[in-house]
Amino acid sequence: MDMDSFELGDLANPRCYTEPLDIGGCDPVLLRAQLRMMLLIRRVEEKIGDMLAAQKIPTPCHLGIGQEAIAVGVSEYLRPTDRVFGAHRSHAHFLALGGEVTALMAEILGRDAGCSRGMGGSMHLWGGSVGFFGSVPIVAGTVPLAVGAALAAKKDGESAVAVVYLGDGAAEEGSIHESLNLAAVWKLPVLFVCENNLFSSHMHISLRQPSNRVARYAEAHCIQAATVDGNDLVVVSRTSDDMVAAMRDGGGPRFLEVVTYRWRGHVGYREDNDVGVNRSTDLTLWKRRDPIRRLVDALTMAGGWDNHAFHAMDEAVKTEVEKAWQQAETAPYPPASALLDRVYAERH
Amino acid sequence: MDMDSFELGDLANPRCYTEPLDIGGCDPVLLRAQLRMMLLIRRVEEKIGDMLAAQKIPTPCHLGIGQEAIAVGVSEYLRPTDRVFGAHRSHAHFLALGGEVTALMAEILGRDAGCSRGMGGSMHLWGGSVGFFGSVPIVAGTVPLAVGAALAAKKDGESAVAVVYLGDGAAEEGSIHESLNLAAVWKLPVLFVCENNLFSSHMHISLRQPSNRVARYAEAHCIQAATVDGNDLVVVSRTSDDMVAAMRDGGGPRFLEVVTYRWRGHVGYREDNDVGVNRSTDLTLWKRRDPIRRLVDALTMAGGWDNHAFHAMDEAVKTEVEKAWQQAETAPYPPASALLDRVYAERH
Amino acid sequence: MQSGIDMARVNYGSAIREAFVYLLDRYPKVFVIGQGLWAKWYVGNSMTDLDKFYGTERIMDSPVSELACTGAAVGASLCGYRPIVVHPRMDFMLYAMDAIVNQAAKWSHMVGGQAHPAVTIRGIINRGGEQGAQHSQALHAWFAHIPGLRVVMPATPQDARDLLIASVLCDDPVLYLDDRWLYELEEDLPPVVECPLEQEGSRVVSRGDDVTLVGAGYSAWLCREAAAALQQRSISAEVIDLRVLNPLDVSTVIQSVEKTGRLCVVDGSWSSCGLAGEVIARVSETLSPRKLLGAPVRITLPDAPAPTSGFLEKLYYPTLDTIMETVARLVIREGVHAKAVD
Amino acid sequence: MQSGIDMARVNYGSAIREAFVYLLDRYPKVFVIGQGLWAKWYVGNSMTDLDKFYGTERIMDSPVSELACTGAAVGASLCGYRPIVVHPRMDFMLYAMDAIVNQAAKWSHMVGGQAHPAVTIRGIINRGGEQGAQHSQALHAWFAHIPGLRVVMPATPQDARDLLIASVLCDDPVLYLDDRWLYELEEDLPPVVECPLEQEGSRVVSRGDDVTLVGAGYSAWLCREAAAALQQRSISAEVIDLRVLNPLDVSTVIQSVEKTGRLCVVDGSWSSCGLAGEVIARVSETLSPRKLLGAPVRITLPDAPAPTSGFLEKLYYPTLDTIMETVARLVIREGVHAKAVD
Ligand SMILES: Cc1ncc(C[n+]2csc(CCOP(=O)(O)OP(=O)(O)O)c2C)c(N)n1
Ligand SMILES: Cc1ncc(C[n+]2csc(CCOP(=O)(O)OP(=O)(O)O)c2C)c(N)n1
Ligand SMILES: [Mg+2]
Ligand SMILES: [Mg+2]
Repeated sequence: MDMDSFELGDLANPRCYTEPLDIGGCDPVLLRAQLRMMLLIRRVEEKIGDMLAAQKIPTPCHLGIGQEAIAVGVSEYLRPTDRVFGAHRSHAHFLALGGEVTALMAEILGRDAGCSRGMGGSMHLWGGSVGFFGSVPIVAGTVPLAVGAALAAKKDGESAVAVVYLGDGAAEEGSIHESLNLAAVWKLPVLFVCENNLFSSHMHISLRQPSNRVARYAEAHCIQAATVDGNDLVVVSRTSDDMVAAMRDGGGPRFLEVVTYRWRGHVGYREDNDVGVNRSTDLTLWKRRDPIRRLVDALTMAGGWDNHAFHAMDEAVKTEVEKAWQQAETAPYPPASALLDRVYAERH
Repeated sequence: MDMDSFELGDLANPRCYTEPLDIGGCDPVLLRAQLRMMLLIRRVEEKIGDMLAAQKIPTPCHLGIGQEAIAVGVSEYLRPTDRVFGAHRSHAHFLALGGEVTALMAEILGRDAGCSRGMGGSMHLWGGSVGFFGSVPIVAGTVPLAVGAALAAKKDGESAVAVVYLGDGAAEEGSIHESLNLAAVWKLPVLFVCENNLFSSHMHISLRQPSNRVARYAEAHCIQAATVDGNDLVVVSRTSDDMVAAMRDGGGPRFLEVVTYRWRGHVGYREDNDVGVNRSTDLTLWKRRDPIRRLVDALTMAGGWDNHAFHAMDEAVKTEVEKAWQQAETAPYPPASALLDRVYAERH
Repeated sequence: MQSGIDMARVNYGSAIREAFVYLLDRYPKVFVIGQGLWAKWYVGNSMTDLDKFYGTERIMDSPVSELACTGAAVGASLCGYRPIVVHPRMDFMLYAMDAIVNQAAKWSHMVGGQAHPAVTIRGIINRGGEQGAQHSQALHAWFAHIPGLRVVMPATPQDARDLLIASVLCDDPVLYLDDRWLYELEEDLPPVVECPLEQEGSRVVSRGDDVTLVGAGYSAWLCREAAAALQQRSISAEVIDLRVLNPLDVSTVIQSVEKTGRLCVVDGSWSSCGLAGEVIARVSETLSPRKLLGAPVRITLPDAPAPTSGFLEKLYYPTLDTIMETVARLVIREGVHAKAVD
Repeated sequence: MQSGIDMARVNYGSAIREAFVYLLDRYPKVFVIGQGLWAKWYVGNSMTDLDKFYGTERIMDSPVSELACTGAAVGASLCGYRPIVVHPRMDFMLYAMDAIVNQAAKWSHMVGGQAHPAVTIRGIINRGGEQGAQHSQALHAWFAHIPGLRVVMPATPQDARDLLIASVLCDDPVLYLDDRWLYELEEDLPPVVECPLEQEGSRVVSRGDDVTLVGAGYSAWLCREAAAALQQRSISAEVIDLRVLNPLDVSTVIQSVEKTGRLCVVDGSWSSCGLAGEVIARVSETLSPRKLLGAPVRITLPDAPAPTSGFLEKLYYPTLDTIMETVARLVIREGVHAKAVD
């Protein structure tokens, strides 16, 4: 057995992959739109972090700051008819598909205007119109559901695909393996996006698995897999484009492992919310592998882009975020009847 | 990814591996003892089959006729302090460790003298004194338990090992993968013996998994694995000897995939109890890969052994089996109080 | 029977099959997934040759992966399909609890009523025959405990057919729990008339005055048989078949006990936090104690896993005799002709 | 308090920790496995720094694999160890049901009483705080339904400590279910005296004549608080803490209701096939209806998954007010000083 391919190597080394992205051949208009989306996600999550710190948000929030390139890259080639599932850390997954910032904020505040009508909070997001089929906090809970959505897509015969985001920790749940097998044996159009941020809450992957490259599981299930730098928007976009295209053509499932790092603690706004393994040195280094900064640097080097343009974009984004927050904050709670009326379909 | 190593190739081809075993370097006394054990298992299961046909046994029985070399080979190097777990098809696992024929027969008949005191029948065997920790019919149910037994063994620090038999079908349960990961990351002395008989009840492995070599899963979990002819007693013995020795030395878990074929249907005495895939041609061929016949041929070729010796052995075995059956048949049922007295430990 | 209605004699097992045929013929979004669907022996006669008629794409036999298969059905249901997951024994469903209880049961509520997993999960109760503790469970009470799930338990061939159809056409996740011990039961069935599951509930299946006998599934059948036999002893039992266990409707039971003053609930599973206790609790909390001529009684399994030995199995499962003796004692204890006071 | 006995004030969370310390100090075969054991926030203050004192080999934090970890603990228990599996939320245990219900609960019975999985499975009830439907469940009724399991639910710091010790020293599989809402509750604890779990059962925790209030875990605490408050309204409530839910002992409840004639059961989980109904059923089937001054009442969750929005959470969980109003209605409806007839 070739154990080398089981290790991430440099991909897990925060000293590597810190240079500006290679954007050769990319459409600059698209890149800027993607940059704006990454920035929006970051500012939204920073705002949520601030509001958590200010104790304005009671619901538990899992921030993905530092991981923005993944959702943005993966979503680029998805259509509203595709079926995307998330998990506990899914703000980015929702937003990158075009989910509304206000609906997210309102949801986090438990308001009726929330994307899940205030019934779910940060850990339960829904966005039917943009193809976001739902995120829930039971680890790996949505993975078999995504396989079923892919089965439905295959039955529909209209080249839609299913996508599910899962973590390196989720890969330890048995249902992932059952799901990989079903997807493989039934050749289903499902893209497993494994956001390998090396941690499952406070536990580093080295304490949980015998090697750190999660895609080895997919390969054992004969699923074509790729492991790439999750902080490189261009690589993530291209790889998922290829994979999604192959899936639409009946090529069966794919597994995309994207190596990244989260800047905040497992839950909440703090950076130091992980114990057991000292993250702080690594975190400092990983911040240099910032997916946003690396794209900005590349754009700047390529010309037609400068600090000024960036700040203008950033200000616009921040304004949008503030406005959304204010709207959300004043939105009403769900009616008391929601408690019983939303349990079954018929009671509507 | 090297997909070749994902396929069984000739190991799954019943036209291959039909010649007499290579017994060079083996101890002939040991070989004859092993032959006797294989023969005992076969005759016991044939007897059970006959009694099923005669409707003398109501409990469901899963016969492993054709697969005898595996349990006999694996058990050779185990000690009573080791911890062995089985599943639904475990008569051989129990007997090969030295479990008493009468206790097995009585158990199958639901008698108090049974190895599980009549509470379990064929699918729930227990043999504490020989290190058989239990078999139960929930597919994969015992696999995590064996991991725990290995954890206990490691904590004991006395080089005992745990062994668990599982099927190719069981490998589709997520708990197997969770178990492999725990065994790998905690370096536990557990031997996973995967009896790959290519079927899970009526379903051929090609309908259930994208490739037919199950050991690929273990490799993905960084567990050293071997895939061998399960109908070759010598190869099974040697490989498990090596693996168990390494495990006793703290080498961590091992995965032994043994390719075989069962001669009877999934459950019951009939040969034709599998539908969906036509087995009959294959079955005729697989009978030529008979683990007993191949050893007998090898012994005969090596000299000091002949048809006469074989028949004498066989007669002795048959007499033993008949006697055991008769004893079992006249043994009493558990008392009515067993229903409630055996639920909790304290009521004894 | 009204003339003009086509009646056909079928047994419970083939009535289930008729429901599958009905659904698969008319609803292209229906498909079936589970273990043993291409085998002859897993699910009795309840699905014979469906794979031959509808193809293996709509009748999907599966790997041994209860959790992912159930979850996949939930996921497909969120995309407009109406999958039926088949678990040939309820015991196997213990692997699938996350998909059923954490996901399907809660999905609609969690997402604000904007999506509904219209999945049917068929769990077969398959006891006896010396199969032992891991192949004998009837866990309907668990599912009846969980809001968001609907649970049906047919006791007759007609219900076996019609409740399966209603389950699959319902927009909520439904546990459809049938019992192998009923598969030979025969009945003349009229043509199918679709009925919304939400409108189905418990039903009085035979009238009586002295005692109310309540059960679901096989236990409801036992109750009917017991009532017939009690007739000979001049005890007039009213029998109620619960049919739908979640949301549980006990209005018929309450009306009946108001009349009879006596309640005996039969359930082929365990007592503690089980279905029989729930019925007794609902009656007790609703009716004034003065309406009762005696303490209600339940007949359930002993507090033990299922044994294997046939000898012990006979002691383990409630029988007609158990019910008749219990009812006779209940009625005689308080005098047959006592009447409740207000 | 008797002099000479060393009392120490601890809260519920640290009382649990004391039990761990007690066990780990004295019993080398005890070890702990589960998620979050090396973190600071998963299990409140109930296990702080145990890994530092006893090492990571005895306090094993684990991969996210509930089923295999639970099964591994069952397996280790069959080899003479006394493992404690920790599930920081009961919701996660839905993945582990096979190991608990098919394996641990049935093992002794299946093998003829020749081996016993002496495993303790700690499930934490961790509700509220806008965590939503998948992070709020209290599934004790499920485990109380399964013969072969023991289920304890401590309501006080002393029970939190002593019942954990008793659970681990018991030879059977035990579900130890503690509640995060109790972690701050303080009590003066005497030194540990080991007591066999089989001898533990329900307990009258405060005496009264007008009504019997029954609960377990946090609900028992609510009942005690309610009784104290009802005192002010001249209603004298007897409070019973069930403590052990399986096997469930309701003798104290029955004696009490015989005296008070009125029963109110509080449970922080769902009603249908739940614990509160079970208590009502047992009382109803044991006592003559004439002993009751009114129909028994239960206070449970509404038939809905837990909502997230704090606004809805407030409506969702039973409170002191709910109990007081219900009890007042129950007592006043039938007149405080009515007495039961025989
Ligand atoms: C079934 C279950 N077990 C445990 C948890 C607690 N938990 C929440 S998130 C998490 C870590 C998951 O790690 P990973 O999948 O890598 O995602 P990440 O947090 O790194 O994004 C854990 C253990 C849970 N929510 N559900
Ligand atoms: C959880 C569970 N699912 C399904 C079954 C039904 N079942 C019993 S044995 C079996 C086949 C298992 O195949 P494999 O593991 O290859 O073992 P083999 O029968 O070939 O020895 C199945 C599906 C079961 N007993 N338990
Ligand atoms: Mg992670
Ligand atoms: Mg097999």
